[in-house]
Amino acid sequence: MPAGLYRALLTFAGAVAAIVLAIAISSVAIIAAGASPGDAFAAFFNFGATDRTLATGLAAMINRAVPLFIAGLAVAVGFRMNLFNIGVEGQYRLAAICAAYVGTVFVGPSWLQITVIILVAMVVGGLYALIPALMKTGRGVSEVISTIMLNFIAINIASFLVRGPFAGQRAEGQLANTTQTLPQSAWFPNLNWIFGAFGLPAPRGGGLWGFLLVAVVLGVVLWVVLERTRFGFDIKASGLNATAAVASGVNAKKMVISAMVLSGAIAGLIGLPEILGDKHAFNSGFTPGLGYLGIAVALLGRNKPVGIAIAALLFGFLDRAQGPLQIAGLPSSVIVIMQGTIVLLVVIANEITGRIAVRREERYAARQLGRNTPVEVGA
Amino acid sequence: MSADTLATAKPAVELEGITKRFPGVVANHDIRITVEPGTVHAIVGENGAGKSTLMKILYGMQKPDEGTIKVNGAEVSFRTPSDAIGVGIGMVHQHFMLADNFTVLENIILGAEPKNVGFLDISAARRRITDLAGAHGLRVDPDRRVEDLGVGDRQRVEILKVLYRGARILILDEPTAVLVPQEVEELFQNLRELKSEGLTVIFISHKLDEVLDIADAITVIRRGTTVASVSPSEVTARRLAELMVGSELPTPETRESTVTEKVAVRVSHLTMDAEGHRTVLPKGVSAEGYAGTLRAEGRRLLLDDVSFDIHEGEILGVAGVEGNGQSELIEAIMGLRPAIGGIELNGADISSWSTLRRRESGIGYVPEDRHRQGLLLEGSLWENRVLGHQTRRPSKSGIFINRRAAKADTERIVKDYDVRTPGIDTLALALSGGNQQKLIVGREMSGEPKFLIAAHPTRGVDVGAQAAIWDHLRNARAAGLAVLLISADLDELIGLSDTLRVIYRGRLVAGLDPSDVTPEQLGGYMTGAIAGTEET
Amino acid sequence: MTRLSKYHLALIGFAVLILLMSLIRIVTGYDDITSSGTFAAALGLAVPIGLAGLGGLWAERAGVVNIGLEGMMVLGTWFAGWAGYQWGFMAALLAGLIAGALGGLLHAIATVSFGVDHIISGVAINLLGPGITRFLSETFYKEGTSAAAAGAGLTTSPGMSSQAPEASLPLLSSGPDLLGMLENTHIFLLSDLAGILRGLTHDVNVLVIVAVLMLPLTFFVLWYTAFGLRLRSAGENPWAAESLGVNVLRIKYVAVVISGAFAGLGGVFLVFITSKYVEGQTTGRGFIGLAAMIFGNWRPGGLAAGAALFGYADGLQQRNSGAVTSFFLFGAVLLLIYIGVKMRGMLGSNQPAELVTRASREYTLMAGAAVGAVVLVWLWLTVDKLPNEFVFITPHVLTLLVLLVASQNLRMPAADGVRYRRGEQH
Amino acid sequence: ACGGSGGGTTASEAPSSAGASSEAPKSALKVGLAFDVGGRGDKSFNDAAYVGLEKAKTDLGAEIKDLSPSSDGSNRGELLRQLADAGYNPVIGVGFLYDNDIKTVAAEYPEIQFAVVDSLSSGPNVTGLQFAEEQGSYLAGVVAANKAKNGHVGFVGGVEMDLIKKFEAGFVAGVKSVKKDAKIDVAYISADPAIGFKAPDKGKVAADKMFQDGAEIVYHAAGDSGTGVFQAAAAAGKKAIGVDSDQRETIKDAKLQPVIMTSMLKRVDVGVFEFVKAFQGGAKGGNNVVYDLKVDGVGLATTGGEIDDLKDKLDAAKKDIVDGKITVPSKP
Ligand SMILES: Nc1ncnc2c1ncn2[C@@H]1O[C@H](COP(=O)(O)OP(=O)(O)OP(=O)(O)O)[C@@H](O)[C@H]1O
Ligand SMILES: Nc1ncnc2c1ncn2[C@@H]1O[C@H](COP(=O)(O)OP(=O)(O)OP(=O)(O)O)[C@@H](O)[C@H]1O
Ligand SMILES: [Mg+2]
Ligand SMILES: [Mg+2]
Repeated sequence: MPAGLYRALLTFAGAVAAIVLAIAISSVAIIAAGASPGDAFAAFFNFGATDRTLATGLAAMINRAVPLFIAGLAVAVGFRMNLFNIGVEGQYRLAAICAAYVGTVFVGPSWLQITVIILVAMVVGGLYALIPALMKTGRGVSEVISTIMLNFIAINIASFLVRGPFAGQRAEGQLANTTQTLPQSAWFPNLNWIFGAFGLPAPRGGGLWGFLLVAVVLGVVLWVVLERTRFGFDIKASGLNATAAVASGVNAKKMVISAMVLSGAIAGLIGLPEILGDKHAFNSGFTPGLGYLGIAVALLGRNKPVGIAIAALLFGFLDRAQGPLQIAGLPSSVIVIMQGTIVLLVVIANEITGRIAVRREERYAARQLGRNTPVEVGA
Repeated sequence: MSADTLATAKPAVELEGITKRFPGVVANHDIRITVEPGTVHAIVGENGAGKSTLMKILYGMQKPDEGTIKVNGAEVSFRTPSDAIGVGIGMVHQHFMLADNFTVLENIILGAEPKNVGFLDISAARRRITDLAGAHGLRVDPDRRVEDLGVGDRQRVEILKVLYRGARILILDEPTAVLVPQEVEELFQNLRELKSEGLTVIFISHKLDEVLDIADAITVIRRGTTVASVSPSEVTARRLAELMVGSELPTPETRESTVTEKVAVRVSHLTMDAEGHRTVLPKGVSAEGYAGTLRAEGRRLLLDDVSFDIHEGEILGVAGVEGNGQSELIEAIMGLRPAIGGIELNGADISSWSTLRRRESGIGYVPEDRHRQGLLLEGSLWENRVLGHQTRRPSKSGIFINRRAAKADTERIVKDYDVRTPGIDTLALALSGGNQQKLIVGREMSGEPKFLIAAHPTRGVDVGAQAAIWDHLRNARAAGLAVLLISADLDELIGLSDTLRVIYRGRLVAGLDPSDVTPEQLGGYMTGAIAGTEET
Repeated sequence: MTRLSKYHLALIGFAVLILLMSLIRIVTGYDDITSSGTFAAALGLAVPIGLAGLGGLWAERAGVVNIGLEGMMVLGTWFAGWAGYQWGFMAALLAGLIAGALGGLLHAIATVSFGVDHIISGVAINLLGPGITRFLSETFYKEGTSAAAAGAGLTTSPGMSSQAPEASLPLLSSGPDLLGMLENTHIFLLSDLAGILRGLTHDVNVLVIVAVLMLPLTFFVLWYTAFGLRLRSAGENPWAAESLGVNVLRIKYVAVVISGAFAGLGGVFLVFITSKYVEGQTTGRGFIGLAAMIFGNWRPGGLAAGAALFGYADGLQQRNSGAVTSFFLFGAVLLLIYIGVKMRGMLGSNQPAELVTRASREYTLMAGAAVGAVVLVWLWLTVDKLPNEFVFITPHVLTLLVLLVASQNLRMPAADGVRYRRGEQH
Repeated sequence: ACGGSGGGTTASEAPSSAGASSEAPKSALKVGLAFDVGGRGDKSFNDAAYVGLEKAKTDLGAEIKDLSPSSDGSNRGELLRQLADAGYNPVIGVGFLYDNDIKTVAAEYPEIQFAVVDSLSSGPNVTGLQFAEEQGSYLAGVVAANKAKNGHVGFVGGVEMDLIKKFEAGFVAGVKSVKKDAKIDVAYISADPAIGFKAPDKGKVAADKMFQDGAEIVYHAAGDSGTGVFQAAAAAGKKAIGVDSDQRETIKDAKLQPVIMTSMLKRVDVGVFEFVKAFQGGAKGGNNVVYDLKVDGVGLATTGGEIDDLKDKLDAAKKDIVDGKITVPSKP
């Protein structure tokens, strides 16, 4: 079996084993809580009785996965070169409010307006990520610390902006702070026709967010960039062995800055699916915490676009069950426990399978070369 | 000396049928060695023969799969190094095992700390170390930080660590690899003294002259098995080498000159300040003048007004004790560390260029430490081929990496340089050190470089691979390549170089003709024992 | 620089700081800059950060990065609340400690035994902590349980059945309260000192005293005992330690478990203040503790300074959002001092090379500092009250600024965050 | 006990009745409620809503179901849909953060009646349940001003946002109505709801400062952070005013209870119950119901009897407000 295929299979097996083990651990927790794991797992697959509820549930799951996927990508860009951008959280919030605001100020043809909104989000996210990058390259400040601090700062700035300069009109008595609602031209068309193609009715709500397409394109582009281009090679080399990368001519500072800014620019997109596809404004109910979840998703997906997609869908699948679990009278926080244990176990499994693969490769290499096969020496 | 006690005393160490398997590799197979007390017992064998593994077993760091160990006649079974330390065994490892940020004292007492009502008894430790150091002539300042020490001092700290634990059996795994002849002689003096005090020394080295010089008995290991036990009085270095590999020793002899008139590389007044960050000189100040000013100010200069030319077809060897500026010199030329002064390649001033641009313009670089600077251990061989050539054909096409071409070229290197590997998708970490080194040399030689910086190109590489690498260097030189060779192996330096320079405290202190210099002379310049005079 | 002069320098710096604070109090009229109330608040806010930082210190000195402090702290809060309402504050302390330690154990298993990347494992633990505690609340505090009857809910535990005692200095900060009297005189420097002292000694929770004592204790254990030497060696060069018979794996386990225990203790402290568990009450303090530790160059003293800075800024902004503007003045004064020191240095030195090589860079720096000072003074004069959002971020911004200035002199343990496996040289 | 009453039947019944539930007969009253972040058991806002829901169960024989959103609140809309699909009608969202989601979901399920607490009606089948927090806070201000001999009082808000500012505005107006020159300290804890309502230690710092400066009574609208305000009051030997529910009852800590002079009640339970009752009576949405002093949707708790002496003054103030003689501002 070729080494690459073997490694892939082993990784997959490890992930499956980790998930099974995580399910077992969660089952114990569920039993300890006095409920039946069987009911719980039934709830995970309970998508309601009708085709409509099925479509709605699927859309909810995918819609949850889209921002998680983007967040995972953003985090992964840095992680691949051991750059820990914990600041995705702050970057996307700041980007989201700025994009939502610009979307109300600049009105144009739909395609242009949406493009502008996307660009603004990426620029704001990238610029905010530039701060920790410069602090690292210029003054050696650990990005882990600076980005954590900058998250607190970004959250406050965003809340200032939505309360003050970027605040939109509100009805008397409406308490949620919000930007102006985006004009229809900035609403991203949904993808409900996909359900039609499978003979399902359109899901309810915002439907399947059209931003999914952007995310898919982003994933493919990022895969190409990371796996096939020189820039991707430099990132990989910096991650595997930073000193060797520098000795080979990679400009370490430039890499830190470009990877961080790229990560921030992608992070800028995290909030857009929700804003363009559903809420059409940045308001108090804007989903927080996706940056932190993105870290978990990236880890689960081993910093690779395909893995991240799978991990995001898994998280989306688990999160969707919040309602069904409660309707069945079960503690829904078991979901978070499952997510946490899966991440931890998958990471441990990665470690173990990685070691097995290396061992095998070494053994294979040694066998091929016949090194140190004992020679018989006459006594 | 202790000849009469030998008859009655039990062997200090007896290894019986030791076997150790690693995944896919039998590192040791049925090893039998008997070490008499109060002797220096040398163990020789080519790279990967299993010497270090065997010593780690004796020191409790690895568990043997089979076999028995007897120390002073009693059978022992070690689980950890502390068990070995407990029966009086100490080991100085092939690579330094020191915490740089600790003081000498802290490094020495670690794991055997003197205590006074629960607290460290620093003053007792200091007294003990000073006594020990005095008694064995191992001078070190216990309160200095290890990071500030040179290699010779570090080696002494390593030996003190062992003596501090009251070891009666010392294992020294290649202690001389980083020392110059004078330091080696000093070390041997210490060893003889220890021996006269009744201590037993197990000594590993690739330098067979040294082995013959110091050892009372020699054991040869080949492919994990003991193949011979000889007495140094009965063998020559050549015979030993044949026992080790079963073939003739290659030599780096190279006399017919290929040096041309054309200057390929010109380094002028290269100066590096220990604290400075500046890379651009102020207007109107020459590098030479600047160096003078800094010197007058009493600054510590890592490189002090270094100038030399290398012609096409010339190998310039730079000798020096590690830590005298060799690393800084090559890193400055590669643009990895800022320095002031001129660096020209074929007439173009490259001193302000980025590392990448320097590489693109035809500089090859075989780094000192292949694991740190040369390889992506967790990357495949072909990815390692791309490293440093991301922006050049055949590895690139546009903004993309040309995987197919890179793989094809890796196949070429594997073939031409005899890299022993099951395939080019193998991870680099699966290769032995020598094969990794051949891959690096092959990579750096590809793309027809004009100038090659080769730092310790054969360090830790066994004799067969050594010869292959030397051949490649010679061939490239004949084709007009300029080479800056830095090596701790003086035979290699003398044998390969067309011109020799000695670096001492950041200065080039001597220019020597390799055809009439001995390693001892060279060592004299390197340690500053002979004052340098610029010749050539 | 010798040890002694370093020590003296710190003392002088400290004195100058207090002098400056006193001056600025007089100039701006914000008594809260040195009031006992501010310092009491600062102490209270600094303690959980400091405890988390100590947790980080223990782990990182042994070579294990612990970004999971936050999650371990969360575990500490829940179990402290749970044990506290049933058996009182001692039980709360123990339970929180043990819960944090168990979090540490999990981190140790993942990183030390399985070689998982330290950051990754920490992130997973931060995910798990809140998940587990929410689950426990859902299970133990649900309607119908006796805990619920006693006031528990999904997001809170019942109140603790007994409180940790508090202590004050007799005479000085309690009873006649001499310091308090002195503070109220508002005399330059004198009342400031009194305020600071009183704030740090009035009605101090025992856990605060314990936490503060942990700093010198940590210092002594890590730097003056054999165990400490071994622990630090695991963070500097575990292979060397291993080769000398030190059981590096065990040391790392112990260190990370202690690290978790400290984080848990930080959680206990929060519960003590609240006298019950409140979901989410850690609010990122584990991370800030980590920052304080890096800020403090992986040393207890520095870490205390980092925690104190954060606690002070947080306490001041919480008590008096207007007083935050005096940081502008403070910054301006510091910049002016910097310029002054530099000028003296430049005028005093007549070494040409110094001038030639450094001058342009130095001038740029000084010009920047001057511009900065002017801007800050202008801000101080014009800004009357900042929007609250900008007040809330004061401690974070200050931490970033100080890191910007200090970070290049920081030195982390050489093998911090490095995967270590027995018998394998890296 | 979580859902124990309704769970058994829901599991088997819900899917089959999902489609046809819109025309459910009144005897099969099924009320669904989705909480704000924090969920049931928060001893505050959400629990108040639950009390109303339970009352609907006991008094009206409703079958009830309550769901809590995930900790980031990303699934508010889904919860509403899941309730609607499971046959619940009416469906209630607790908290103004539901306004957007209720609007979209209500449009998708025109046959189902919705209500949103703390926000406005956004469709013909949506009832906005609003509370005049400023009016209740006004009374709290009257109490504080009358009880504080030196005329120095304080207000601690958990999160700087419009909802909490309503409390502040009412309180300040109430204090000023009694003592024009009163000194009123105002502090907010954070801009981030994830911190502001959950930081009792910071609540204590803010209140400590006010008490040290001489404030006699501090009113809080800071969720769990309010505990810190009570502690500060207890330590200073001063008084505090609670919020939302009768905190002298719900705070079980014997040391803190005596400092809680009164609490400003926000009767979310009444709002929820009345809405369900009206629904049963056939009422349709499209309007806002304001729970103010007139309908006792807000008010003061009298547990402990500490404000009994102010009964007349409070009644007078209340009457003035109800009669429209006084308009309490809802913005500071
Ligand atoms: N930890 C290990 N795991 C797997 N294989 C190992 C390990 N350590 C050593 N080996 C293998 O055992 C063989 C013997 O290695 P060892 O280090 O003992 O050789 P050596 O004689 O000391 O070589 P050198 O002269 O280079 O120091 C090598 O071929 C190596 O492949
Ligand atoms: N700790 C280890 N774990 C796994 N494999 C190892 C280990 N150490 C060595 N090896 C294996 O041993 C071989 C290389 O060993 P080693 O580094 O001793 O080679 P070498 O020829 O002695 O080179 P060097 O002189 O650089 O040490 C490789 O096959 C490597 O995979
Ligand atoms: Mg080796
Ligand atoms: Mg060896």
